Amino acid sequence: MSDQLLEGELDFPEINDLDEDQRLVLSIEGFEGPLDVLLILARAQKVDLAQISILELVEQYLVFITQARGLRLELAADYLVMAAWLAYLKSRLLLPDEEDEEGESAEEMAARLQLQLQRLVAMREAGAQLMSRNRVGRDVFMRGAPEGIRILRKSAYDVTLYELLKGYSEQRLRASIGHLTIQPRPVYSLDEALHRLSRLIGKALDWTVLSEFLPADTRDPQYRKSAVASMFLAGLELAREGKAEIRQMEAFGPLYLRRRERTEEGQKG
Amino acid sequence: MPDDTASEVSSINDESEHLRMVEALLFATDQPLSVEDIKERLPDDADVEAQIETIRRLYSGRGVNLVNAAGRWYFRTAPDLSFLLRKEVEDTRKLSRAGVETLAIIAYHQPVTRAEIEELRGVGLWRGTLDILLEAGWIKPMGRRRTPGRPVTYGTTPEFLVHFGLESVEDLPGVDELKAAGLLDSVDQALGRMQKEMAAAEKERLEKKAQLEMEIAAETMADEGEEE
Amino acid sequence: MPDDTASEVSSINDESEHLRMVEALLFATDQPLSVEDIKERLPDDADVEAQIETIRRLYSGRGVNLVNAAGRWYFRTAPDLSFLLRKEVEDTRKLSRAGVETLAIIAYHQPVTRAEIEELRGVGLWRGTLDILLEAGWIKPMGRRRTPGRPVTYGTTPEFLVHFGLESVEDLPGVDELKAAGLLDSVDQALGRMQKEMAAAEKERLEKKAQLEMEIAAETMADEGEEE
Repeated sequence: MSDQLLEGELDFPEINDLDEDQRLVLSIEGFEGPLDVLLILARAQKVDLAQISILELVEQYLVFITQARGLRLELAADYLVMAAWLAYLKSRLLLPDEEDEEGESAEEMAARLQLQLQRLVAMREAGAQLMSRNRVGRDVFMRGAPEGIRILRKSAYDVTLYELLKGYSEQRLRASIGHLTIQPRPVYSLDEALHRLSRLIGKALDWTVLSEFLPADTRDPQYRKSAVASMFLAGLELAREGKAEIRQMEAFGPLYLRRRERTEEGQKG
Repeated sequence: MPDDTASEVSSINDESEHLRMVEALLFATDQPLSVEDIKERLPDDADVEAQIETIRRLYSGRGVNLVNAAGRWYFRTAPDLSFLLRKEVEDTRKLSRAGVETLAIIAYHQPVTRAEIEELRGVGLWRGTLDILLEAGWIKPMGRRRTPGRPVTYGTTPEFLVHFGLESVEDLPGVDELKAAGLLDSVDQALGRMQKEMAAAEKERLEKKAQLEMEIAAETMADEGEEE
Repeated sequence: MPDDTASEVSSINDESEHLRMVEALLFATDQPLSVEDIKERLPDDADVEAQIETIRRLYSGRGVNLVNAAGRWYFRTAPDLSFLLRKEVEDTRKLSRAGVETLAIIAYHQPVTRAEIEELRGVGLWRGTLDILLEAGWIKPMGRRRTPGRPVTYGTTPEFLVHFGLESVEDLPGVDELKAAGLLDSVDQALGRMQKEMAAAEKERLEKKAQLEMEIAAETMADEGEEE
């Protein structure tokens, strides 16, 4: 049933002929959210919404989602949230009802979904009726050339509520941009770190923890962060140049550095 | 009153003069007028309500009709002539499906919050949707809901009524049926009602069952009595 | 023809239907129509000239008349009633952007002082802006702030609420709600607009400077001329 639906109503086979990019666009534009998909699926059952089989509907939706993902359609989070909720509802509907279950019963959950769908259908139909009324400026017309009397709005200025809200929004936005300032941060540069490390590593005889090489005054935590980062990069750089070795005993453990002997390297090479 | 003599009559008859004035005002205005708006312009002794009613009847079968929206009066062309006048101008503000649904929800459920609209549609509201309806002048903030966060509620404007040719939101198409069917209540309200009905039905079932058992017991006793 | 029966007549009589059409067309048009303009829209068998003449007579003693200018027809308020319209015709003007923004800030932040408005907007307030809003009747002085200099604070008036169709200023959507409604642009858009504005201001400044220099040059020349 769901296969037929996907092919019939949603024309997925045709979508398969399209480029991947175009498919993605279609997937989002075709539906107005998960309830919309459920309504299309419900219509395929060809019964009144009040008589619909919720279990069948749930299964159809889950199949739809699986197929959509199979086609690598980009699904918004709303659709997946609904899928998760429906999968839960399905399990509750299939399992025997436990008396002391907390929260809603499976029947209540199903009724909730049904009520939600009924409400959305009602509003869709109401919207369609509204839009098909004789509308001013399209079907019926006010006086084309009113001579104009201003007694409704005595104010000398013509401002709409929308303009007022828009004006406020715009100036709030400008203000938020105007107040953006970036504070200067204390930085220990990579050059400084390289210079210091190359000088010190010669004096250190054996494996030494990286923090030992940090500059003297690192009380400012921001500055310390920067110094650690630069010193680590300096260590990597020296290791790349073959001037140092790095060792770490465990993940997130302290880093040890020591000088690498050139002669050793030459012998190995 | 034959029209040919209207000008003669008007010059002697105050009422007819008042009628002309109301007619002129309603013809000239570019916005619907309230009875008060018209009264302000007319002599104190004028019965504005009666004149409006006369004009409404006078024009009821004509090419132009006098109609009411949100208590304000205005002339507009007769709806059955739309075939003659309809403008297929490119509707730059053609509403999307989401826009139509959102407008319907605001109209039928007002006052309604953004979160409630999203719940009814089962999907997040795209940012531009309310913006477009606000810009069209069809919706406006109505107040704040007394729930956490005090969210703003939205409702429709008099311009909305004029645009769709409605006297009031009570005249929205199908609103009575929707109300009667409980479709304008929230899902929670409807669920609560369903549970109450189910509980009542269950209670009735149990009572009937007890009644039946008592009857059976009585019959059995009677049978037993007969046997004795 | 008595008007009360117009609707009955129209349903059986083609001519009366044509009359309704011509009436609606003349009402809805925004410029005078020639007989040919109307003929184009009406069925071929319609006697447009006769209908126009009927309408002209029908409205001749009424509040609105059908008149002809340069061979084109249009409805116009009866000349003897034009005093009704003339009395309060007011040229509505658009409020400047600074005016709209200042009004919005007062509405959202009331009671608020002039200095606070300037701080919120990030630019100085032109003296006339508050005057215009005061004159429009939308704002009023509310009291004085208990700070040095005891500056006057401003707030909105009941007329403000009436004009914007609001029940209370509490109903105005907050910044988050405006953003959710799509009323706040992205920062990029706003930045782009700011840059444009700054460029325009810079251009204006340069033009003014050039103007000033020319004036000075002219004066200097004049002075020199005098000296000679």
